[in-house]
Amino acid sequence: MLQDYLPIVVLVLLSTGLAVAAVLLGHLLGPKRPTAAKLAPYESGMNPIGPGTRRFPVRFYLIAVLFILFDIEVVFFLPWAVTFRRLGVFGLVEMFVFILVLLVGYVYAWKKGALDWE
Amino acid sequence: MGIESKLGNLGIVTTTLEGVVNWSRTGAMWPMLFGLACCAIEMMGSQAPDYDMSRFGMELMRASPRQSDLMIVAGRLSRKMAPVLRRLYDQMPAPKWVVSMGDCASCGGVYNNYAIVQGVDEIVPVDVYVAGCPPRPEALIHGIMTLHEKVRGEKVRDWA
Amino acid sequence: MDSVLQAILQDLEKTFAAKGSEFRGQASLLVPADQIVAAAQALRDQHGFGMLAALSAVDYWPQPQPRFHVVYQFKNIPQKLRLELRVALDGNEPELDSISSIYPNANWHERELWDMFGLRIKNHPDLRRILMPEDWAGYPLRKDYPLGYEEVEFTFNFEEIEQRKPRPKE
Amino acid sequence: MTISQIEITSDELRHLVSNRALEGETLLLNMGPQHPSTHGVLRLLLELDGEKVVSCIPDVGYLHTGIEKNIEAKTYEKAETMTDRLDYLNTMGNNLAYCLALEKLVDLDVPERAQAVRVIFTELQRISSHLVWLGTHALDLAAMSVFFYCFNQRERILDIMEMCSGQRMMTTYFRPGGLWRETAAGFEEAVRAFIDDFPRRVDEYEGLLSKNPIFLDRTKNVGVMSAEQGVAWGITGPSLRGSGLAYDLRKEEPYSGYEQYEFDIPVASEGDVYARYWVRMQEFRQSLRIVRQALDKLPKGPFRSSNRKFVPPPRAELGTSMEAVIHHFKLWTEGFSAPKASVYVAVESPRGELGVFLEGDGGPKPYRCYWRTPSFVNLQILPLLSKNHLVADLVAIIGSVDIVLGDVDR
Repeated sequence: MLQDYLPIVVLVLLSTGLAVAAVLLGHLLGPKRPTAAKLAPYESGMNPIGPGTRRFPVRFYLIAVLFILFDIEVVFFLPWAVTFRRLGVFGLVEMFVFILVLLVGYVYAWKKGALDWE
Repeated sequence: MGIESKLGNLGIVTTTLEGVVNWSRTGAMWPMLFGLACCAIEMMGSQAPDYDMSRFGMELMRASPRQSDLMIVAGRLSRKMAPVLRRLYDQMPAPKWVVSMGDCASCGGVYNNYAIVQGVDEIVPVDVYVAGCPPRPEALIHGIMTLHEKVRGEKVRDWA
Repeated sequence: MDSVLQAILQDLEKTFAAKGSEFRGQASLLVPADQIVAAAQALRDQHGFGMLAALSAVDYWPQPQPRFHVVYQFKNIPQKLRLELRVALDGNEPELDSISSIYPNANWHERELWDMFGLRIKNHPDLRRILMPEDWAGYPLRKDYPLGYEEVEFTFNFEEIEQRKPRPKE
Repeated sequence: MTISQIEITSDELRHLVSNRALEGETLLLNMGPQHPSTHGVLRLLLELDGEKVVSCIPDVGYLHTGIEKNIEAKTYEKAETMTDRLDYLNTMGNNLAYCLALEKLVDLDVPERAQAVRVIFTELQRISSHLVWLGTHALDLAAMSVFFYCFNQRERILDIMEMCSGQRMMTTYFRPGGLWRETAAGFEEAVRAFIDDFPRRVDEYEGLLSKNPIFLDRTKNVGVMSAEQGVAWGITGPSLRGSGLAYDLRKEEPYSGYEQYEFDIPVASEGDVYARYWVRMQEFRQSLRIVRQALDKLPKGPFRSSNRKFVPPPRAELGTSMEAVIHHFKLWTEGFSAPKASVYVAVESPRGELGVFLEGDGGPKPYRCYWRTPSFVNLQILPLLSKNHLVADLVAIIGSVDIVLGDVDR
């Protein structure tokens, strides 16, 4: 039974290995010449005013969370779309229930005014 | 090159490290969106469908210097703008090149007066000067082709 | 010059002790410096010149008496009239009252006068340099300010200019 | 750590920014010289409360070229090459304004044919400037394909200009007294081909944007400006006509033969970004009407005035008459001199009233040449229009006011 999962393990190892190798080699071998100007934060060409880490309104956080919510929803579509043929009608109904639940959440957020800025 | 004759049909290509690195650099050299004056309109013209600079891998005009390799100084650089240009040049990551587009950027052009920096090479090291006021889009693309030849000729000790 | 403008000119000449003149069909009025705010107010309220089209200055440098002429161009849109108002200022650091309270768009024009000619504008909301960098010395558009001409590099003088030319510090 | 402890470079921040910003409650951000949506090197110091713009302080001068100082150092004829680079999207309009001012100052006549060709080229330049405006304005609002369609059509106009004057943009084709050279062979056919094909393109752009819900949401009642505000702030051009005031210099003070052509001035009344967009889209069609009429009635005759005091004689004459050689020599070495007087001439550029204040001192060089540029004046109202809007709306407002930084900084 364990053999069935071997390809997945190899895939995971290979992909993470490749990613880590690319970043690590770049970090180790690449020339590093930090200068004050290069490290300064970019503010469309001007000297940045004040520190980068300042208090931000909570609305940004709200919009970020809403985005993550609906983005994960889209991620669930992918495996469903791949095995759409084999799942048949059951898969279709199941996914629509899933979408319906999230649609209720979306309408609630919309009516509550979480989407528009003010 | 003996290996290739033996492995011809295996679809393997061998080349030098310089060859690969230089090819990859000229393949996708993203310009920074840095239009100053009239030459910027011609630069937009060369990005537009008729002259289409993206045939040479310059698909995107990146807005921030952090993600761009090539700075096209398109237009006349005034004294007030010079420190900004220098700061943007410093904030670009290492393999970076500068094309000075137009006479005003290359040598002050028509404006020999108090307000214009007489040539961008006083501020940033320039690789290719493109003449013209404003240079035609073909001239700009020719300038970029010369830059690509220059980059292809770079040696390992230049950037290691 | 059409009659309506003639009438306005006469009226302004009387009230503000101004001197009217005319060139190629364009009316121009020389107003004393301290009357300019009152004249602008009168133009806008009584005579309907709603728009300040342009505001610039001319430097007659070697001639110290009225060294600067500040030129206002007013536009009366309903009656299609244009009028030019001139103010004579003398001395190297002249003063002038701001009319940005009457015509809001005079704000930047007056900042440009200060930046380019060095005319100090009294009770201007925010008098700073507008076109030149903040720490720039001198007023570029004055006639005694040099053009800033740099010698052009040719083959015969290339070497010595090359040494003098600043190079980017890598 | 509030901002006041951090050393602020220029003192402009002290007395301009509210103390909420100095305490660090609102965010001070540079929408600075190098920004994709400022249409050039305009720096806006934004005071943001989250996404809402509390106040916006424009800072210009990053493209100041000292053109007016350079014009004072050249003769009247040579100074004209300086004028092309002012508003580099409306080069022919700058030339026209300078030539009209000069012709008025020295009282020089312009033949009929030259006036008609000047009208054709100025209207074509208006269409090409509006195309660049539409392309970049739509690009700022994320409609990428409109940018490509507009620049594709702009190349057709640039070909016509290059055919006649040899240069795509900086043509200097109008000279005091008329044109530099007779229009090229095939000029009429090229212009006619363009004006027959272009209306279809304008409908294409309208189809892409005018009823596009995203575009409508981004532009409807954003940056509203009333006509009184506009006149008080000196706003002219399509921005003012978008607020309901039909003020167009081609009708107010017709110049260069505009009174012969009948066209109407598009006016919208809402005064928001969509109204200014609609006005400029109708101006495409009006300009085509003018070009068509001017092309149909294009008079034959000389292309430049024959007044030898100001216009150099054609080369053929040099071989035969002695006066021609003398005039030729004097005009090209020292140039003609203008009377000691001043003139103000205003022209309708695609952005508004482009005025030239030209003062002569009796010598061959212009004593003072002040350019009343529309973008410099129209930009002043940006803080007023952008108050309490989102940053995304500010981008739409900058696009709708249609500023060109060469025009602002001169």
